[in-house]
Amino acid sequence: MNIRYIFFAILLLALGAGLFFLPDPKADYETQAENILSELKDQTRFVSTDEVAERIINQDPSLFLIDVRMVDYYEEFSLPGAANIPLEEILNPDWVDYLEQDGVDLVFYSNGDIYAEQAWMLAKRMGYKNLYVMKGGLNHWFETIIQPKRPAATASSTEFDLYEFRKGARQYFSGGSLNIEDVEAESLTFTRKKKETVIEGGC
Amino acid sequence: MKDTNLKTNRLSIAVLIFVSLLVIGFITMSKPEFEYKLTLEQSLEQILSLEDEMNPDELMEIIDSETKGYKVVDIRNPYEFVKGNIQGSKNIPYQNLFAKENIEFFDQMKKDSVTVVLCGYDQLEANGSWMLLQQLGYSNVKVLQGGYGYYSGETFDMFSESEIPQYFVEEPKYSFVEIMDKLTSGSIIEDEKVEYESIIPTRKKKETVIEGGC
Amino acid sequence: MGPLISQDIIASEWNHVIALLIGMVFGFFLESSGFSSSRKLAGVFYGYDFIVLKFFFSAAITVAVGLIYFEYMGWIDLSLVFVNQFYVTALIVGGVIMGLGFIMGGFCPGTSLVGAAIGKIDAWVFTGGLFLGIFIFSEAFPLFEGIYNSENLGPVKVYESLGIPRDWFVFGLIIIALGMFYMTGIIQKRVKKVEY
Amino acid sequence: MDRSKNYFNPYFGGVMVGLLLLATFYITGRGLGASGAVKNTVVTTVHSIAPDHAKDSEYMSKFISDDKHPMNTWLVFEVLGILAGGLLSGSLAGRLKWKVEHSPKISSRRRLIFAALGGLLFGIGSQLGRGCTSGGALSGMAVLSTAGFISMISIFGTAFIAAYFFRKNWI
Repeated sequence: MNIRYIFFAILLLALGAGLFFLPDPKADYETQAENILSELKDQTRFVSTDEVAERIINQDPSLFLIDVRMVDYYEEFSLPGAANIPLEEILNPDWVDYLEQDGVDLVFYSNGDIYAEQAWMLAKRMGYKNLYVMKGGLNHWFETIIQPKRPAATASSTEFDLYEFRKGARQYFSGGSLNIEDVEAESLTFTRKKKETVIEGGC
Repeated sequence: MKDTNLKTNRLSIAVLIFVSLLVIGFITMSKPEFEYKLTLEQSLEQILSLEDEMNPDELMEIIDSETKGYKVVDIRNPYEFVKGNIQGSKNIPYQNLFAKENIEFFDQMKKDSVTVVLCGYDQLEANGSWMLLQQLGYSNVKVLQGGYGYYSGETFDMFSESEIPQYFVEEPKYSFVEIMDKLTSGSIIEDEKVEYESIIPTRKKKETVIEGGC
Repeated sequence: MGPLISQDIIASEWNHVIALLIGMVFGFFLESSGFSSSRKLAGVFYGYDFIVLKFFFSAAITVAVGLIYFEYMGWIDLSLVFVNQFYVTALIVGGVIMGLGFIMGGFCPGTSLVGAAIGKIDAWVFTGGLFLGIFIFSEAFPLFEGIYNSENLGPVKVYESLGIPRDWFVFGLIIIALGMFYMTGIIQKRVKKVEY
Repeated sequence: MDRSKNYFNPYFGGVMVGLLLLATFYITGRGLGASGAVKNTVVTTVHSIAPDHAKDSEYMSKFISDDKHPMNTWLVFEVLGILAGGLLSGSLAGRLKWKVEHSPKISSRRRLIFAALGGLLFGIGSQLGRGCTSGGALSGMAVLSTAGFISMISIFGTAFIAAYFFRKNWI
């Protein structure tokens, strides 16, 4: 046996063992801090409650709401169609399918907007795309959409238009003309998907 | 060996090429300018611990008692900053957070173990900058809950009856379930001001179905 | 950062030149290592010559290890690299047919080409059969269509299918390959030499 | 010693082809292949002889498109390169010679019949399995795809099992 073969075998083993010392390959795809900062600079990550309401009402297929509050809160009340990814669990690989959707805008929301933005920051660093935060969160949702304040009589017509829209939206979300429960009934049962079961081109 | 050349000279050369390729790769590897010191997991743990969030009362005390070892950094734009700011604060608009002199400032603060309190108009405005600095290893950076708005009293609602401090923006201000119930049953007449009752979550059994997914 | 062509870093006019050059080097090493001889190839199944196994695994491991290091060094974006779709049934049935073809014909498409290049008539005939086979397949496609399209699991990676970390898998692969290399030496000594 | 039998150390060839394959992945994002080129040639040939027939054929029509994607003809050039490379290596080592290689126990005729049958099966199998030993198994294993490993195991596994029945052809 040639001594060099033994040397090569050891070298190969060393190269293989070296793989263990490489950091997680995902780390390479992390969005770098400079890039996140420049995303912070333009405020495009925020969407207003009105916009979210409008897109829900229009049943916009490119909207995907993610509730980052704890399960208890989510079960108590959540926006129609929202999935629940508690902030604590955002790094769990089970959620990859939710976070990695091409051409779908993922809107994080929480009661306020801090948790939602924290989820946004982490998901951003993980390299996911099309991420948004619902500004003001559910608290603001209730102040604007569910309990809109009548503008002062002197307010501009745009404000009245907005008020009319919000009243309509309130009607929608409280199940007035359209029964939300019926809409929801068609939807899928909530299952955590494992990555292995990805069917290509599903979404 | 009759048919196959079992000499290893050439093989050595091939292996050498492979190994030197890898070595060259390692030498020329470009490092990002700002390297994350916290992994995603550590970062998540750090934000969930809430340890690095400073509440405004605490800050007020620190400033009143002129406690050493704290520095307030206001990340709003200079215009807002000039209009009103926390006493003794330094203005670093977050757009310039990574400018060389600012990074040097944060380095210096860390070296001197001075606690930096980031403050925006609200907590949200400073949140991103705070998380970035934390992730880059500036563990001495805290964020001011409620931001300048609450601190200065601008966003303080003195009529609020809630017992939860107003700078806890993540607390539900209203009992969502109750309001929705009332709405659905039609007991809220249009434009009527709703009485917000105290927040005792009443658990409503609701089927957890979601729309979307795949 | 690679891959260069799919990111339009190399002008597409160079494609064919590159293809020709890569093919040439591939062909050169296939031929020089003895892949133009069907009896040498078939040796792996009877234990008198193991060039196929040695060549195949040393190449596969070099690339597998190399790609991971390249990815780490930022040279290549593995998400842009083509990963074969896993059509379970089609792959296994196709593999079985190919296996039969291999032991009967003594070549595989790549090696038959280098065999043909140096004038092996059996390699020419094999290549002819190959053309005919592909023609038959496309004519009789409706017959195969069910198998061809069934059970696509997508571009899955083997360590995902096995549910073990990638590094462990590659390390295990290296150990298995080294073990096989060692075994071939022992087997080759015991098996009766075949002159060809 | 006969110069024509002086082959490279297989490990050397393996590592060099490994490096080549790495370069191929780096440049093109996909591995090497051989059967794909043959398929392209078949489709093109049928298409030029009987265009309507090729378009009607459900399988072939998949590979006929008006846009000239670079990868469509890539493999064909690669295969031309393989031929040239093989010729170069063969001429350098003095292996260029018209001959039928077979076991002394069988006739040339039998060898050629089996070669044709083998080619035929390989042709069908490579289309069904979406790649042959170089494109499917080797390149597939290199990127650690499950398909590559399964393909390798089923090709070599079947050949091993069937080897007994064809031993006369080879030993």
